[in-house]
Amino acid sequence: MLAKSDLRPVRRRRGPAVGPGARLTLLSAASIAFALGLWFALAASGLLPKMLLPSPWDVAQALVKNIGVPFAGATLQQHLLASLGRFSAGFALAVAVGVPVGLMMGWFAPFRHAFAPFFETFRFIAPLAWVPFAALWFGTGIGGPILIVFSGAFAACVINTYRGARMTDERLIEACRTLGAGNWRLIVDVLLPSALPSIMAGIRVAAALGWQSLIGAELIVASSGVGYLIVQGQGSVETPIVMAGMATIGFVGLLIDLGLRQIDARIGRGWRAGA
Amino acid sequence: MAAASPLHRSLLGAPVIGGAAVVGFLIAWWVSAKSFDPMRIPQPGDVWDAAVQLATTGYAGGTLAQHTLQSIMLAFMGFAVAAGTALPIGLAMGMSRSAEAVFGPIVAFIRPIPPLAWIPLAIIWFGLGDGAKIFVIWFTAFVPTLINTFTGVRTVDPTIIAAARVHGAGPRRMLLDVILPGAAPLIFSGLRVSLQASWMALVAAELIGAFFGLGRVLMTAAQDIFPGMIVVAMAAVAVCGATMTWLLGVVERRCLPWLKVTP
Amino acid sequence: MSGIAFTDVTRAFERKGGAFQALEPVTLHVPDGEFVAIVGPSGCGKTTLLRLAAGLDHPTTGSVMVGGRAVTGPGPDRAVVFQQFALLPWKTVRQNIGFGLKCRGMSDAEARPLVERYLATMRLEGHGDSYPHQLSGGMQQRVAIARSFILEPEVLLMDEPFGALDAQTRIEMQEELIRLTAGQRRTVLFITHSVEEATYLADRVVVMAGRPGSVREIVDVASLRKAERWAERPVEEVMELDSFIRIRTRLWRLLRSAGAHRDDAATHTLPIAS
Amino acid sequence: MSGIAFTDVTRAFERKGGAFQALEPVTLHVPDGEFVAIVGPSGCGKTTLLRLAAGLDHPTTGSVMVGGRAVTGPGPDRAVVFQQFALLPWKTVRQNIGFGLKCRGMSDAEARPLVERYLATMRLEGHGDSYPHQLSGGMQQRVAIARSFILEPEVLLMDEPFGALDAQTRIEMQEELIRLTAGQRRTVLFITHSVEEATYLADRVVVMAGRPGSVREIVDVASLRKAERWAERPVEEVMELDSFIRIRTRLWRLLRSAGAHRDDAATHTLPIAS
Amino acid sequence: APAAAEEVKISYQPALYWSLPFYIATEKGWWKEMGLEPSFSTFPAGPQQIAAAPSKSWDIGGTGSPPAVLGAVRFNLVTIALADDQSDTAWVAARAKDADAILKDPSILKGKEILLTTNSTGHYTAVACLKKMGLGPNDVRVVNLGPAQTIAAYSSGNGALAAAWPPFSYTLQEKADTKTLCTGRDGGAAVTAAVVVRADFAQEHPETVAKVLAVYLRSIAWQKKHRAETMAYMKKFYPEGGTTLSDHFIEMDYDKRPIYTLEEQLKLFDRSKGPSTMDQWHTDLADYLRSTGTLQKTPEAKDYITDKFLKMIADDPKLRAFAMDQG
Ligand SMILES: Nc1ncnc2c1ncn2[C@@H]1O[C@H](COP(=O)(O)OP(=O)(O)OP(=O)(O)O)[C@@H](O)[C@H]1O
Ligand SMILES: Nc1ncnc2c1ncn2[C@@H]1O[C@H](COP(=O)(O)OP(=O)(O)OP(=O)(O)O)[C@@H](O)[C@H]1O
Ligand SMILES: O=[N+]([O-])[O-]
Ligand SMILES: [Mg+2]
Ligand SMILES: [Mg+2]
Repeated sequence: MLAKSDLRPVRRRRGPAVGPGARLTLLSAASIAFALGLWFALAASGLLPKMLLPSPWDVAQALVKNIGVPFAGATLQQHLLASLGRFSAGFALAVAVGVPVGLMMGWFAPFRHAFAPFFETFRFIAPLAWVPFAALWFGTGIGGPILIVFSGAFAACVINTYRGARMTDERLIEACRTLGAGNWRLIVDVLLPSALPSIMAGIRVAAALGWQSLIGAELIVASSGVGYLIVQGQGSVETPIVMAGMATIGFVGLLIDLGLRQIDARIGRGWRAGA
Repeated sequence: MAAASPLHRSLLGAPVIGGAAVVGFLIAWWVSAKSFDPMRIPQPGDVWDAAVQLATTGYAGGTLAQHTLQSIMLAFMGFAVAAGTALPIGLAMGMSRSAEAVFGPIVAFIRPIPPLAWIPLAIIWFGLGDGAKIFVIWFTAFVPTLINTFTGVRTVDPTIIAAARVHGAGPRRMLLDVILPGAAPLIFSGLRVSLQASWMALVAAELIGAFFGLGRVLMTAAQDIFPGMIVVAMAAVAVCGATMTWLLGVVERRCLPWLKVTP
Repeated sequence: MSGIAFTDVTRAFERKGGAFQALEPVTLHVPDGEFVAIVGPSGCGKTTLLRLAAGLDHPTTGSVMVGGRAVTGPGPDRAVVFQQFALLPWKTVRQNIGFGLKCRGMSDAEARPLVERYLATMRLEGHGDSYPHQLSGGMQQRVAIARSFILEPEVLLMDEPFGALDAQTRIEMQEELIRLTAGQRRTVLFITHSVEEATYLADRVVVMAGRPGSVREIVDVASLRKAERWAERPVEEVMELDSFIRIRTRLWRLLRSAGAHRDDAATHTLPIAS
Repeated sequence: MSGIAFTDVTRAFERKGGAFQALEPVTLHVPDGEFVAIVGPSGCGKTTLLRLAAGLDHPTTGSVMVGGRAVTGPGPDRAVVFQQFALLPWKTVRQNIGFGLKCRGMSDAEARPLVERYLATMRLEGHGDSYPHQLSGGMQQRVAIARSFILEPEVLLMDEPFGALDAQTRIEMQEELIRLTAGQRRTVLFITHSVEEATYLADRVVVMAGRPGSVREIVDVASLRKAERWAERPVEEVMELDSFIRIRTRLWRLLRSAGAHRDDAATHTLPIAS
Repeated sequence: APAAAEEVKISYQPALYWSLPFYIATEKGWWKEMGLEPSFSTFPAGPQQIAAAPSKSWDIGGTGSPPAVLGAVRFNLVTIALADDQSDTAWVAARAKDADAILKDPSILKGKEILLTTNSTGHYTAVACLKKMGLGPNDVRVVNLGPAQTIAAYSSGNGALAAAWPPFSYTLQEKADTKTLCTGRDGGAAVTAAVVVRADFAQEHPETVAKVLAVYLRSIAWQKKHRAETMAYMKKFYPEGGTTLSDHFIEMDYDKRPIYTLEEQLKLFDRSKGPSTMDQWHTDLADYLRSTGTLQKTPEAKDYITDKFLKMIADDPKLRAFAMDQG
């Protein structure tokens, strides 16, 4: 029935000799190189004045220069530190308030009904729109920037926590109720850990949005911050420094996200199947 | 997604409690606006006057209707362009690790950059028309749909994919009949967030020489330090955003008839 | 005093287009210390009945009493074991077993010796610090049982507890359950789809019929079990006994007629996971 | 020409800390038209074996041939029925049944009469426009079977197809399967946890042992089935036959020894749902 | 025994010519000399600056005239001195190649776009200039952009005209190669900045206000006497706020933005022959703000402009000498 010649093993996968991991890294590198190359080419083409589109090289130079020489009163790392301080405060507050609110919305229906109308409308309002009120209410205090970052980050924390809590396996809740768990214990021991993957995803989105609101936050009072640097740079058409600021925001934003990913991976390392 | 527990279903319905909460909020505002520093908290009366002014004589170069119409158009265009680009790229990234490797790093890097920072580049590339504004919105609204589409594709039940394969589904069928519907609930979650992002970016977008728009009203009122008008503009944005989200929900229910519950 | 008494119990669920009658008046009495198994076609209301006894649901009409008191909510006098184990994935075996004690406000130090004892009883030594996903299905179900037993409930409510296990593990768990319930005699309400399992474990088997759910017949097994000393013999042997096979076949016949025309009715309802 | 031949097949999975050997060299031949059931402890590689035959996975070493051709990927000559039904939730019953036909490029008009015929064969009339979630488990599994059968495959690969069904529905589905495979004799590879089911359905029962997966023993049933005309008798009756009980008990004993010490080994591995 | 230094909170905007006196005073140690211990906050724009006043985040500040007037109406800010006159350096500009044609026949601008920031000194300048060029308010289309965006947009080819105030007007000229068509002065508009104080603070601490103002005026007096040194300070001060100007514009700032000593201020604020010059300038500006809808009505100048503190300095010989940099 079976010809001997048919007994060759099934080929698993056709592909280059490089492992799939290396190939993908190569692709990523190529993609980044392509983007940079495109930028170089555009800058070199002279289609746009250098003042408006500097080359990556100019931007890198501006960036390196700003590490040693202050721009707008501070070096890049000083600006960055100031921004990180504002961001951390607003972001931490968004998480500290948003996660409990999300859990409460997930668990207590009356709370959900009461909170939803505000939540479902306020979240469309841009952080930038809060700048006048931030100035009115907090003046030069740290409260203003916190409010701006908070307004950017809050919604994502609440929504994901809420969705995560609502997705909690009902059987777990019931099992724990039959074991005598009360509201508090259910929220802490069941809803919270169960919603954790969703919460962490939300926190990552929140971090990105909060970090994005920095420019708004630094429009109130100014003397430092990457957002301030960008705005001041825009004002004097120092495009290389503006782009250096953008690159810094992009890069640090990426680092923040990587850090949160690490935390995410660590939190559930023990119990998440497949971890 | 059933209620967490029968115990915590409330006796009163959502409209009653929600309505009560809104009324409570308005009363709290009215009382606090009276008792605290009136310069720093917009008075309900001022807000009302501002609303009347905007609706009738107009403000910042137009009436409420003109501003709202313009903003809805802009937010929708930005959202549509964002969704229209994020969907195919997200699908590609979800289905192919190579596409993920190509787009992933660029998206991850560009994503934290605020819309405000893009404004000069948007102007340089697209001028002062709607193109630049849509570009700014696109930048913000693009990411949520992209990430959700990607995640949605990656989490399609592998058994269902295997089942489709053994029944002879080719790439086209797989995409249209398996991947797309399988990822659809998450795609819609992403679209909701993108819609929110569109409205949030609108303010920044309308900084680009807008003649009309709620964002322009907001920024003009901010310039004029006119808290009552700021509140009116905020409320208009919130209502528009909530309404569009509701419409998206209707579309979602239409598109996903097989779902027992739409989240 | 831990008998379960369902008296004229009905349960109607709200559905689009009116109420859905899941149970028509059911009257069933599980005396103190008895092991009662319930079998019946899918959707006939077995889980509903168990949830009523657990206090996780409330009857539309009629009364549910446990140990002479009306049931108003879940309580530590009644332990529930679910088919899907329902362990907390983020807690270790030890923490899962001790969870109910902690809910009672017991300190870790007080709980520790008890937890260790149940780890031993359930042959889970060495796995105390594992997470559920690191255990096999059978071990997970043993943790779930330990978690319930440690509270020393008077009543055990089990909803297809072995349904998710493979055949071999299932048999082991059945023997385990026999051993445990023999030690401290408890009132047990045990839902299963397996007629063999019901016959092997129960003193009485309740056969339910569906739409709306009702008790169709109650088959006594206790007398035979005692007479033939099933509890002392390996399960394979018991299952080959003529008497066993006869009861099993009788239950099957009852069931097949109870389940007739089920599919047509099912069109209008959503099967809800128990 | 639709026999299945596994020759010296192994499959190793990459894991953190080295490869995990799921199958040690397995050689197994299912001749054209035979119904082979596989039983074995959880994690012994049953699903892996089936996926190899389906072309959903590839062996690390060794060869898998179906109908004399090496398996390189899924193909319409082999239909797979999964335990979890794996229906497309977003398609109606009709669309699900017609899915494979559509994949072959058949137009709706052409497919229609065929789909209607299978709706009738599977007693699903009136449910053609329902979505899967609106059906009971038994009905869903009938849709899954219809979806496969409509392609008239030479080989049927079934992975615990009735595991998610309740006892009564399961029996009905078993009878249904007997009826369907009797009509057009097909090569079947059937995985189950139920020894009774394997005995009742299969010509030969393969008992596997785990870690790494291997074939422990092959038990022949075909001769008895033919001699006692099982196919023509109701299932309850067959299951009471001495011959049936003897085979079943033998399989059980094999399994229990195959599964020994499983729990300890399981600690170090993740049970993956089939 | 010397009393403990008085604390005072001062606000300004970075990198502006009228902010320079605060900086120079610090460099020179004049605050301490006056027994003051100022803390500074800088705001990137006027609206945020005056919005931060009611929270008492600052007591005295320098700001542009539009926020000064707006702050008077909204938050009871009182104008106590003129900070500078930028009428010569706020302007409407066109691309160098188009400028002559426009000057010859301004009507070719009809239907074209002018880029500017509405409700700003740039807009104020533009309104005056367009009028002078014989164009009505609806003859050109006003495109509202922030100052930075105005420059980016104009230099990438948008709009026929752009209007801005310094230092943005300089950047516009330098980076977008523009030619000035008309300054605020040409149009007859006084484009100024002012020193303002919170009314409640002025009420409670008049002496402190006078001392701060004296320090500010001393810097002005010193600046007027020391051209080269002042420009050296500008080159240090501006970059701290993110602005780098070429020597040409540094000189322009110094030479073309009049600042006023105590004596000169007293004349500007003198109401003995009817409304003062200052009253007139701010009232014109307020009229403009009313025309754009920012203000509902023009405020009375005497309600928010006062020479009280200038006079307090003038009347106190020690303060007077200090403020005139004669100490
Ligand atoms: N919360 C609910 N809302 C609406 N209907 C429900 C609810 N719970 C159960 N039902 C319905 O009541 C009937 C009985 O359900 P129940 O879960 O008790 O059946 P069961 O006998 O346990 O079935 P199975 O053997 O499949 O677990 C079913 O038709 C089910 O759809
Ligand atoms: N994709 C995979 N990656 C890593 N390990 C796998 C993978 N698939 C299966 N395994 C491992 O291979 C072994 C055999 O798995 P398989 O699913 O074939 O078992 P099974 O006999 O079908 O078990 P069950 O009866 O529980 O369905 C298991 O230990 C499993 O953990
Ligand atoms: O919209 N922003 O606050 O950047
Ligand atoms: Mg049930
Ligand atoms: Mg399997």
